[in-house]
Amino acid sequence: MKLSKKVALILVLAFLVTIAGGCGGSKPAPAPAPAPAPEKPKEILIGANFELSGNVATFGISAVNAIEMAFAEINAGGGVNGIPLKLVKVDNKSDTGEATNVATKLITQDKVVALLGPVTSTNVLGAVPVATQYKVPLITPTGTNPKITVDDSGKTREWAFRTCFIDPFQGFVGANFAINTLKAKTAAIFIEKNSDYAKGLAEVFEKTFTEKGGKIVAKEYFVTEDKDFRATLTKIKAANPDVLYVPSYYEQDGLIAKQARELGYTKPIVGADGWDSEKLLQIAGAKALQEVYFTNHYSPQDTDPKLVKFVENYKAKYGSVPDALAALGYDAAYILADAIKRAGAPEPAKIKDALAATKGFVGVTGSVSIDDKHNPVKGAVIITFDKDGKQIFKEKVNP
Amino acid sequence: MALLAVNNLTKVFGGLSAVSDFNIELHPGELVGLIGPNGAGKTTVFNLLTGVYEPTEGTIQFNHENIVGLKPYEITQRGMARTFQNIRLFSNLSVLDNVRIAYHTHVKYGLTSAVMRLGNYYKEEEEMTRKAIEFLHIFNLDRKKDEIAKNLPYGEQRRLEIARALAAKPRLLLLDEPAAGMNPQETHELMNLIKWIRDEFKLTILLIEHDMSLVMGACERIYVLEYGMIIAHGTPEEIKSNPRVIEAYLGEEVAHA
Amino acid sequence: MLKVNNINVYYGAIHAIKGVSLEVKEGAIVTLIGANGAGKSTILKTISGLLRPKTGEIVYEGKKLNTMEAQDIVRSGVCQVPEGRRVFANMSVLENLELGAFLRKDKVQIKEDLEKVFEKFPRLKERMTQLAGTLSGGEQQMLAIGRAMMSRPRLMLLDEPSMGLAPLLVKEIFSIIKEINLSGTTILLVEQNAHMALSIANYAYVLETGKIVLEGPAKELAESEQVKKAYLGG
Amino acid sequence: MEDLLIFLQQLINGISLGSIYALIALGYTMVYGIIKLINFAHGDIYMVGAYVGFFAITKLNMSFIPALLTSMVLCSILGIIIERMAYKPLRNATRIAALITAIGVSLLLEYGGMLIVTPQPRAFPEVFPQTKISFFEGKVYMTNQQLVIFAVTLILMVLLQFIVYKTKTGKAMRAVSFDKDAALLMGININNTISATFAIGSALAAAAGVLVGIYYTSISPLMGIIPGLKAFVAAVLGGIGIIPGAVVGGFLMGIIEALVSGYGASTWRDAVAFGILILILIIKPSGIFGANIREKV
Amino acid sequence: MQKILNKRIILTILVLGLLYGSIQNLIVQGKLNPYYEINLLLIGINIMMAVSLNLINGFTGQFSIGHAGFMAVGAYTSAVLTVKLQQPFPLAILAGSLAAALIGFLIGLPTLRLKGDYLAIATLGFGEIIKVVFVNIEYVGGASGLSGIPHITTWNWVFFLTAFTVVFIKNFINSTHGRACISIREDEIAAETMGINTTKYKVMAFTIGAFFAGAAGALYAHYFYIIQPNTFNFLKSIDYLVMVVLGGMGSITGSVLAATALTIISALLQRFAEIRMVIYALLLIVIMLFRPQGLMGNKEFSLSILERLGRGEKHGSVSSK
Repeated sequence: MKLSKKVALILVLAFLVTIAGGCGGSKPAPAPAPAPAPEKPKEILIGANFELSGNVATFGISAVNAIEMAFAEINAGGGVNGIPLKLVKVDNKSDTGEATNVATKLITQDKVVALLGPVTSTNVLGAVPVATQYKVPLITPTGTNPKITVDDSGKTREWAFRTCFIDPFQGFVGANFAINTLKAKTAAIFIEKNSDYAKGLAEVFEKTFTEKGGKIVAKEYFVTEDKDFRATLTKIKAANPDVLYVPSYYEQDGLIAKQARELGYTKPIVGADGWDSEKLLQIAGAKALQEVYFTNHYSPQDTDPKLVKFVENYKAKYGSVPDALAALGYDAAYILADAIKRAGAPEPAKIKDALAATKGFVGVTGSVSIDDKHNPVKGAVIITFDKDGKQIFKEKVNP
Repeated sequence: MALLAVNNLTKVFGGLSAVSDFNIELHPGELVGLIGPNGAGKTTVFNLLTGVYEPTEGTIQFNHENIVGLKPYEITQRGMARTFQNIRLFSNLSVLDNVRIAYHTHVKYGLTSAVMRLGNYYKEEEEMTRKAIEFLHIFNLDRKKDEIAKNLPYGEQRRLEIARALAAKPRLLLLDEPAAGMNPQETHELMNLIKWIRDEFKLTILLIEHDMSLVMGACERIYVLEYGMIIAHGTPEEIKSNPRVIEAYLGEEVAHA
Repeated sequence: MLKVNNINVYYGAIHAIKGVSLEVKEGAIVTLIGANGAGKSTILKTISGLLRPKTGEIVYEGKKLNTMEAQDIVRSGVCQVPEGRRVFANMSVLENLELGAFLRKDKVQIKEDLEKVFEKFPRLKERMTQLAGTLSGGEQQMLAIGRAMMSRPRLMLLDEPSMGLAPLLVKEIFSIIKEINLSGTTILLVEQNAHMALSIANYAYVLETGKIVLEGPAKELAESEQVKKAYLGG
Repeated sequence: MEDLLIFLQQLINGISLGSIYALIALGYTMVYGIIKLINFAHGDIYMVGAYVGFFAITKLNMSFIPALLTSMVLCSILGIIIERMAYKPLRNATRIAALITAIGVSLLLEYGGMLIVTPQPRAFPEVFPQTKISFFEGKVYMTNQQLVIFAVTLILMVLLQFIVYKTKTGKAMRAVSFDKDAALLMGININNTISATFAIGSALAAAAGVLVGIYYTSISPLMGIIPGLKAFVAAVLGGIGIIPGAVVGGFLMGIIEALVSGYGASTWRDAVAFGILILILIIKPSGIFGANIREKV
Repeated sequence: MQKILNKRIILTILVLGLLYGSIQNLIVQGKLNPYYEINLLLIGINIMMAVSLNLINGFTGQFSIGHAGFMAVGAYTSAVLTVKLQQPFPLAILAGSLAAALIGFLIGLPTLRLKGDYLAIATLGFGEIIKVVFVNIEYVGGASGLSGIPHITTWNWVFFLTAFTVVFIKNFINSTHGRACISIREDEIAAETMGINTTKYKVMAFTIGAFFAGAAGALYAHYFYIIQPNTFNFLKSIDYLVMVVLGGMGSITGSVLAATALTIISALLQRFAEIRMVIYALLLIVIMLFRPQGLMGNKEFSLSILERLGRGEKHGSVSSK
């Protein structure tokens, strides 16, 4: 015991010394002299502010993995304008305060020229004011809350961008599909209470669906940590909707589909791009996925070589299939690289302008153009499943 | 006029009577013993008197006031203090703090003056500390005032507990087996101390004790409890020769000692 | 039978036992008396393996107890009745007694011994299924002794068996201790009540602040002025 | 009639959810009952159990029962190691210090697990095929998996009760829990007894992990946090340290949650569950089955 | 006696003034890196949380693990006042603290009858209930939180409120009221028979603790732009509990030290990304194994201890063990 205690003590001391040493190295000079920017910097520093621990670490790690992969690919191809990209990866504990803290660190300590992340809207909202204050562009691959890019007065936030689908369009497509193709008269919505993504989609779906003459017969909620949805599904089933709209991520979606079918709900379920994952089939099983439709940006049958390559590389590198967050993170990284390239110099203001001017960028999640609200404009497709649970293309919708 | 008058006190725990039809009267200045076999309900009586338990039936008049239903701290504030069979000191605090806590009910400064250090905070704290040290001096503990209570030797812990109880300025003091774990010499000293504090502080004392030398030597009257009921009551001499008490509690030898 | 050679025991920085040596002869009742805090219980705890001496050794029938685990000490026939009884209050009387025979595997003899304990303490038999916590102090002391008997000890260590008991019960407990001794168990008794202890013991040690200050046959000590003054209240 | 059937369905939903809480709560309450430690890492051992089961089935191609046993054995060993390294040195320290260590162990398992198995959820293979059982013309449903979990919970409860009350090890456990020194004087090996407690508790958690993995199909490194917390609440609700209490508490939690989601507002579910817990504690401060211990004065 | 006290007070004020002045100077001159400023502020907020929780857990001995709930009440109340009702910041802080104190009082009254782990789980439950309530109030943004909170909290606010918290609680502890709380921790029954209204003092400690947690919450909300219910979950409460235990239950200076150390460690570990929590967990375990009583035990670090040590005396009234 004595000995192992000593060993442990030495280990801790070693840890602390390492940490302290690491910290000492990064201390800024007391008075940072405004040195003239060198002609060609050795590397371009990009900050990654992601949820690597805490309750949504799954999402953050997925996204950051894909970003690291994208950076490695870009650097292997000679970097951006001949300069390699370097990712400074920092954890924000899935906490808004920490997201602010970390954003400040990345900008003021590490001197990054652009920020990627975080993934959840709330955490992005904690980081956007920092990016705005220090005039560094921030791109969230997945934060869907409209307020991220537009402030309360309706003005576009100059330094904040997103590369994911903005909710209104997908919700709109989903509702139209339910009414027109599925001929639904009544619908139930099952919303993830603590997800802005789900809430935003649900709101638009409800609005569109009722405007077109449909009726919402049940609107229920769950929280991300839930695994058992039977009680609420029983309630929903009792309301007897023609269609069930579940705009969440695949882990919950899969469980909801599975449990709804177990409880004897056989009618269609409609979702959004969060459903897109190979794991969905493993979680829900093929039988539960019959009569399930979801909106997405690209079709699986669209054998886009870029997408195929991405999926293969990701699998090889991380041993698992990339999910929607990984795909979105991957695209965010490339969109940023593209903007830096067009900006000509790795300077925040130029990168920002180039980002705002992004047009027709083709990524793995479809073609992206940034509009004046700093949101991407993408097309949409509707996907369903065959009897083995394989994704099949249903129809294409354009904005 | 009685300081404490208990009538028909009964306590039932889950169907079993721990104390039944208990009557006792204490007059100012008396030193009275309560003895009886283990499990007879002596400590339960103390707990009922001090409000730790609420009686199932009966009345307790203390200083002409019915105290049944009052909380322990309310009863203490009315002038009753006690010690415990298994010493209950504030064991991680200093000897001095143990006594200062007992002064709590007599402190007048409020929360605001405490946190803002205003008004009479310093004056009262100083006064309290001075009095506490004086008190400890009486019990020959003043030189150990900064010692942590749990580090005191057993006998001193017992003394400290009594000192602490007295610091609450009681009129009635209840002592629960104060001599437990003391050797005859220590017990003898304790007996003198108890008599002395009774006179000095003009107290009334009720004590539970198994050590017959203490009980017989100090108490003027003795109550004997068996199975929750009083089986005898009288002067030490009367008790010693009471056949029922001998049979239930004392045994032949002690009675003849 | 048991020899304690010059042991030193510490509680953290406190030197509790300072070079104590004592001996218990087979078949005897040896008592250890002294004031509270003198270290009597500490010695018993050290013998039964709850504490370890820093130096010195404890030899029991040729075996060195001070390097043995507590359960092996029990297995070799030394059993302690702890101070304050320490019965398992949340278990029945019967279960307490069964735990006393925890290390034994001889089911038949265990049953016999159980009967013996019940014979000695009929009150325990009456309350066999009752929880030990509901017993009175005296009954708990009986249970603690009975529980120790269940391990078939050849040396029984008793720590303050009279503590907190009514005079009548004290007498009863001591006569039981004498009986246990007569039926072949050697006894080392730690007691506050020096008067009673000296009346049944063969040999006695007086402990003061961790040191043995006096020893001798119990009868002689009972007559000694020094002991009378300090421990017998004379 | 329709309403009644829906109520029946909700009851089934609640009991099946409750079985899972109960299953985890059993191990929780067992460890607490013996060493009075809130083993915060219990929910994470449940997670490890699920992963061991997962790898045993997918990588080693084991069938259900061998995978379950492998998981239980490995988690027992893990439990013993954790106890020896992290809790044993603190046996004589304050309980809150041990609680902090337990939190440390919990975080270590969660995030260490994340490093090893990646944070991505994994889908548990279907090792025993699910069949649906329906009553009342298909108006009320349950699955064979729900029945299995329910039955296993009850069986384990009885088994555990038997171990603790009827076996020698169980007696030793109870003795150690009540008074360590006195137990030592009986010749009981404290370390082994506590190790046995952890081994059993962890094996129970592992069993729960594998069963839940099969039932919900998705497992992830942080899967133990919420069920662990809920199971602990269930154990307290029933009276912590009391084995049948854990099961009743678990069922109660499950049913309350199902009824609140089914008839009230699903987003208030946790608030109502905790509210009822607090209410019960105020009325009966040591849980439903807890004996109200009078402090000896 | 009086003289020494005064000397100590002057010394304390001097040290605090020096600390305040030097940092304020750096900020005014723009020499303090904003990242360090954030973490300094976070240290202050965490000190407020840890010290106020220590009053409940360490000094009064009531095992509470729902402290983040009070922080949430303070954060939300103050944010609603500034964002929705356009009230001045000082009023918002005060209202946030009072609201938290009120909730603390209401929760304390019935639950403080419970003991030990049962109390712990009840406070945890209350913390979660508070969280759920905010999740369900759409007025404050529901689960996605209340955004657009003005960035008002500054070093001045944090410094003076932290100093106030520490001094308030220290003075409270060293008064007859504080001793009443400590006596409850030591032995509730004995305290009661010493004439102490234990319920009153338990609720008092709980209310004061909640008050300062509310103030800390208000500062937090007005620094980090957005608050959401999930920020104040039970893991956050556990974070503060860890600070209290690590610093030493019943040591104010211990809490201050631990809150400072843990905030710095957390910031240093940000760069370690995925293994951050693994390191943190190991650190927790190892520290507890070596110092289960916490860094300071129940002692206080003070200049007078150094003084006395210097004179080769054994330190008296606060020594234990």
